[in-house]
Amino acid sequence: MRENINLKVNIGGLELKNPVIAASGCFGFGREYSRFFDIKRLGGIAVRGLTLQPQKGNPPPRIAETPSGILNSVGLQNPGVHTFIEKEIPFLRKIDTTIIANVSGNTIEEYESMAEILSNADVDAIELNLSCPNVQEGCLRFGSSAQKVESVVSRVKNYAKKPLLVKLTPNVTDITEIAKAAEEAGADSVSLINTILGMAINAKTRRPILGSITGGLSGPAVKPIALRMVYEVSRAVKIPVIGMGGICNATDAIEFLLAGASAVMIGTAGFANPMVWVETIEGIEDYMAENSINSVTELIGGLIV
Amino acid sequence: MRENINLKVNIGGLELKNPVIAASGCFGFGREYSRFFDIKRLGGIAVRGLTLQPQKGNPPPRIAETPSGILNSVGLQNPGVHTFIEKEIPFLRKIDTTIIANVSGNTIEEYESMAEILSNADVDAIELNLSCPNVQEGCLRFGSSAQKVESVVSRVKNYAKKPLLVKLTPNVTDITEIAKAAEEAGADSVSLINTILGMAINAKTRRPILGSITGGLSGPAVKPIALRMVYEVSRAVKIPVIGMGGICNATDAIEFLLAGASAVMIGTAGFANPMVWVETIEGIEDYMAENSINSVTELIGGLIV
Amino acid sequence: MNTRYRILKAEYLNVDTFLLTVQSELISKKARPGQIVTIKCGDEGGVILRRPISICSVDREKGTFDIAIQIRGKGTKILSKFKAGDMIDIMGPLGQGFSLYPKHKKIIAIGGGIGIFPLLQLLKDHPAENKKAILGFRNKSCVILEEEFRQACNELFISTDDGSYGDKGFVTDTLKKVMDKEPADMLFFCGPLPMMKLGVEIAKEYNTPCEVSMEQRMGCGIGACLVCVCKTKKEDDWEYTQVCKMGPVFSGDKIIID
Amino acid sequence: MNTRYRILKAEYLNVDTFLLTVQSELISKKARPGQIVTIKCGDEGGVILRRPISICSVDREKGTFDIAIQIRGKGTKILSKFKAGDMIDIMGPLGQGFSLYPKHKKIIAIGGGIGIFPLLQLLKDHPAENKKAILGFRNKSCVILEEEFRQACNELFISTDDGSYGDKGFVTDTLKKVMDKEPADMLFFCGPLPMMKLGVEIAKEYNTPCEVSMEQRMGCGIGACLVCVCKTKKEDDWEYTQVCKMGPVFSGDKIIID
Ligand SMILES: Cc1cc2nc3c(=O)[nH]c(=O)nc-3n(C[C@H](O)[C@H](O)[C@H](O)COP(=O)(O)OP(=O)(O)OC[C@H]3O[C@@H](n4cnc5c(N)ncnc54)[C@H](O)[C@@H]3O)c2cc1C
Ligand SMILES: Cc1cc2nc3c(=O)[nH]c(=O)nc-3n(C[C@H](O)[C@H](O)[C@H](O)COP(=O)(O)OP(=O)(O)OC[C@H]3O[C@@H](n4cnc5c(N)ncnc54)[C@H](O)[C@@H]3O)c2cc1C
Ligand SMILES: Cc1cc2nc3c(=O)[nH]c(=O)nc-3n(C[C@H](O)[C@H](O)[C@H](O)COP(=O)(O)O)c2cc1C
Ligand SMILES: Cc1cc2nc3c(=O)[nH]c(=O)nc-3n(C[C@H](O)[C@H](O)[C@H](O)COP(=O)(O)O)c2cc1C
Ligand code: FES
Ligand code: FES
Repeated sequence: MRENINLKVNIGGLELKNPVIAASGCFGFGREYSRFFDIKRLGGIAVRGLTLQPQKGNPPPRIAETPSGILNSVGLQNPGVHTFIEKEIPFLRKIDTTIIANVSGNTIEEYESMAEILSNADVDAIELNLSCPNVQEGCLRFGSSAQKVESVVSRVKNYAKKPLLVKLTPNVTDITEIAKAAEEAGADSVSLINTILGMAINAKTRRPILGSITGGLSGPAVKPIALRMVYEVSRAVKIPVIGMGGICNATDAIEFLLAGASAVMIGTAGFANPMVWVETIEGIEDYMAENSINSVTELIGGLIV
Repeated sequence: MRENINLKVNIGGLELKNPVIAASGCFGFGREYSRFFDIKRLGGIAVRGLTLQPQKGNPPPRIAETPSGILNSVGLQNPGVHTFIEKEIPFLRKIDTTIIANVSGNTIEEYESMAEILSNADVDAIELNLSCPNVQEGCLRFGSSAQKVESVVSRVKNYAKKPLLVKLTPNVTDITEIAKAAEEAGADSVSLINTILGMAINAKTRRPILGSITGGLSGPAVKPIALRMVYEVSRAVKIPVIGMGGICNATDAIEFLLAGASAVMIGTAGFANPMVWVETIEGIEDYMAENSINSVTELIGGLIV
Repeated sequence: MNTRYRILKAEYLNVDTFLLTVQSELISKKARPGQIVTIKCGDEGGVILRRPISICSVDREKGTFDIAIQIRGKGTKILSKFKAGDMIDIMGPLGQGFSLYPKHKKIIAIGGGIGIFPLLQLLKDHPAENKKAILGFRNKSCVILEEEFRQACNELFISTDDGSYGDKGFVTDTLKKVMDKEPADMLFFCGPLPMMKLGVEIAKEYNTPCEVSMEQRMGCGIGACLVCVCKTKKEDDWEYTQVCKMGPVFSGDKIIID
Repeated sequence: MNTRYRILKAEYLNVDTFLLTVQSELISKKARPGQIVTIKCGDEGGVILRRPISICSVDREKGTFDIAIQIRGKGTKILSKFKAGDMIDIMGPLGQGFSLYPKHKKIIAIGGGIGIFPLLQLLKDHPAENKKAILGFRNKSCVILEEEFRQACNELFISTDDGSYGDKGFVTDTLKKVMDKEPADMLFFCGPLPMMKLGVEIAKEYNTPCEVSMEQRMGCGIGACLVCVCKTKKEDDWEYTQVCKMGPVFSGDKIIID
């Protein structure tokens, strides 16, 4: 880390040593990538999406490649929040970085329970996934109306004793309404975007490529959409915004910061380049040095329009 | 054209000699591309978006390249419907293909007027653009609620004496609702998707790349989203669906047909390859020959799920 | 972490399959038969996922390894343009390879199509006394690496779907005949899913342990994203397990192919 | 319609600018100075738009033409990897070039940076008796094609921003000095927007007609999509006009640079 360069950001009460976070679902519980780089370099880790009970997930194939993007349909395969606490937190806590527990529920009660359970566990923040498109019931439905978001978030807020991030779905007519609902209900920050519902077909076999027919689009293809939504949302709410969607390098990350994000998450790009998180942190430092910027917070919302 | 291969499709009363149409806004009024290939090969031409009065359009830059896609913000620059009729129809009518007039209005009355004017002009069909994201007022707002779509379409229907296509915006929570509203209001078919609202930033200058800050995303990047929407809509309505979004070749086009489209439109891909429309038609023929398919209608909705 | 290595040789094995010899001390030393690497296809951005490819053979002394790749779609097409001298971005070795137990004295490796590749180093490294290989190809022009396999085992059987070379028919038919004549004590399968499904059943019939190498579309390639799963047994239930990390090689007892 | 042509020569002019000589009877015969071509960057799909590039010079006898390209971003980076012998996908010639009127006896072509390229063939083809060129570069290491320009005109002035080669300062400063000494009857500008804006003003001051070659991001490159517009005068109003089809060269009278 360079001297005189301050990468610290504060996301609604959550202090991060730098604004680069591993996105949920793409980084497991950190174990695998820790073989490739020193994961304490990360500003934070959003762990794989958790549910109250273990989930088997969707039938394979669960991934399809699309132009500059991927579709996934993992369907929240995870060991459940209890096993996470028992088996994964001890490993994660040895690493000096911020741990964000990403949670999905089928009912408001499940969201409440998980918020309570995780508030008593050793994680730094809770990210409510109201937006996963890969499960039939539950979270996509919660995330697509302002009213439902308002009611889930305000009820969860009673149980969450840690900074509460609300992750928004891009599959909506007006994402600023949803973000405002989350803010009013007490969210400490919003993170966006989750994946965009999509589909891939094999013309030869005449079948869908994914086992569950549709899946969620992520990667560079969605970047322009994500950037627009971050720009819109950051102007509509006062709470911090965490931006993501197709970030592959420091330039992309800086674009999100300029558009109004206080931090960024990176997921898909790690599949091609496991060093993407570290390279992005270093690239932001380089950009700041070149442009004589001392604190990364100076970049946030710095777009000249 | 091969013998024994029937490419004809019927789109809600509109007969096309083949299912490949030039998408609105990307093909002008046909003059330019007619220098490159014999445009009577096309199943149809959707002309540049028309308004009642001439429009200057948005300030440049009006295009930004994104991963596997482009953003545009033309903003409906056009000479107005009257000049179109006077200056462009005579040229277009000399070409043996189907002419679809694409129209946008600021008010329902404008849509009504244009439908009336064009019903008395020599075009084959009218495509209502309820979905252009590049103008402040008007069409995006009409296209993003089922109720408004219902009211515009049903009122326009009184004046439209030609097959009426309704073009849908993907910037909505549930596109099937919008499609159903269009169907109920009397649309003869729906075409989708228009562009997805996006944004591009130049990290060096810290400014938006587009003169109007945001623009509409098209090209291969959006294909998985478009394909999913076509799949959903074609199962939700009985009227024919025209699919588009990122089609670059016959394989892509066949995927849309399998997903449920009765015809396809191609826009952005023509920028890289002006022969894309012809190559797509020929590629569909090849696929049909290889798979012993006599009529292209056998492919429509032929996805095996 | 370095993932960029130099290609020493690039040559076609037949019209759509090529072999790359890559220089890497690390991968050649660490790789176990059946393990994979994942390869980046290009930098233009359109094709973003790495392609999983089996390590076909290694030269631990020279510090090189070989991979054989069949052109299927966009990614492998891009890879086919690499030439000797180019740098290529490869992560590996990844996953779990085949089990090389000294207790197995007579083994048979059964492969079909691109499934034959990981079997070559398996045969080279396995300590068994009697090593047989049964390889299946579409037709004569698809037959590749025959000499290399012949040298790596005691007996080689080749069959083609159309009988244009070797026996006509499926490798599983040949397997039964071979087992009837001289039973092996371990079987290794790699190839199309129906072939492996049948293989596991045959192994059961003959009461012989077996391992299969599974294929699945991958994301991260290291176990983090859970997109590459296959079904495996778990007590009296089943679960989805990562092919990239817990496989690609699974015990015939554990895998569920349905 | 064929758009694939063979590259005969590919060489660097300086560290980030390269020149391609392309074989095409059609383009070399039809091209007029100031016209452009659009070039496809690759097939992997990530980079989809063609890049607009000026025709720099043509050899009508050999049926070849030259383009000079500066590496700026993704697309030009991909183009920089093309080698002699490769096929390249080029559409052209497109747009309107410079006006070559015999009535103009003394012309000056003023170019900055990549804006110098279309001026070379202009100087070669223009029928004027007295042809001067004023070229501006960032610094000495950016100076390219000097000899070619010297041969194509009667007098060549070079300036650099930092004075490391030729005069120090802007081409517009040089222009004024040259005009004060010996006025021309036609000026041609191509370069950064501020330079051209100033150029049009200077031309007005000296009551001399001029043409400018505009830059704009393009889609179709042939006039169909209306993304590449600039402002032009229209009676007592203005309108947006396609740079690709009605330009890139516009009369100084017609263009509005704001
Ligand atoms: C464990 C394992 C080992 C393999 N070993 C070899 C080998 O040694 N030699 C060889 O030629 N091939 C091997 N393959 C298959 C190879 O990975 C695919 O042929 C290749 O990924 C196809 O990529 P493409 O770009 O040509 O096809 P595309 O259809 O363009 O690929 C699109 C996407 O689907 C994935 N995909 C397509 N087909 C397959 C497949 N059969 N398996 C997994 N992913 C697929 C691609 O990786 C990519 O993500 C192996 C696959 C696996 C899973
Ligand atoms: C009429 C005209 C003539 C030109 N002649 C030449 C020439 O002879 N030699 C030369 O080196 N360059 C020339 N240029 C500039 C050249 O087109 C750009 O440098 C090039 O498009 C940049 O592409 P990129 O992929 O490197 O940059 P990127 O930034 O990756 O490009 C992204 C997108 O923006 C567009 N873009 C970026 N910069 C420009 C620009 N300055 N003008 C137009 N579009 C741009 C690209 O075409 C692409 O669509 C000309 C431009 C125009 C409009
Ligand atoms: C394989 C995969 C699994 C994901 N799982 C989750 C999840 O469990 N919870 C969640 O909130 N987001 C999940 N996401 C979404 C990402 O966190 C992120 O929002 C999205 O992929 C966009 O960022 P990217 O383009 O950098 O990947 C997943 C994405 C991928 C690709
Ligand atoms: C430059 C440009 C201009 C467009 N103008 C219009 C328009 O005027 N009316 C309209 O309905 N759609 C317009 N569109 C949208 C296209 O018709 C099409 O719906 C969209 O681009 C997706 O298809 P594609 O990916 O094949 O381009 C425009 C698209 C582009 C790229
Ligand atoms: S590919 Fe990510 S877990 Fe296997
Ligand atoms: S680029 Fe399409 S009109 Fe100029």
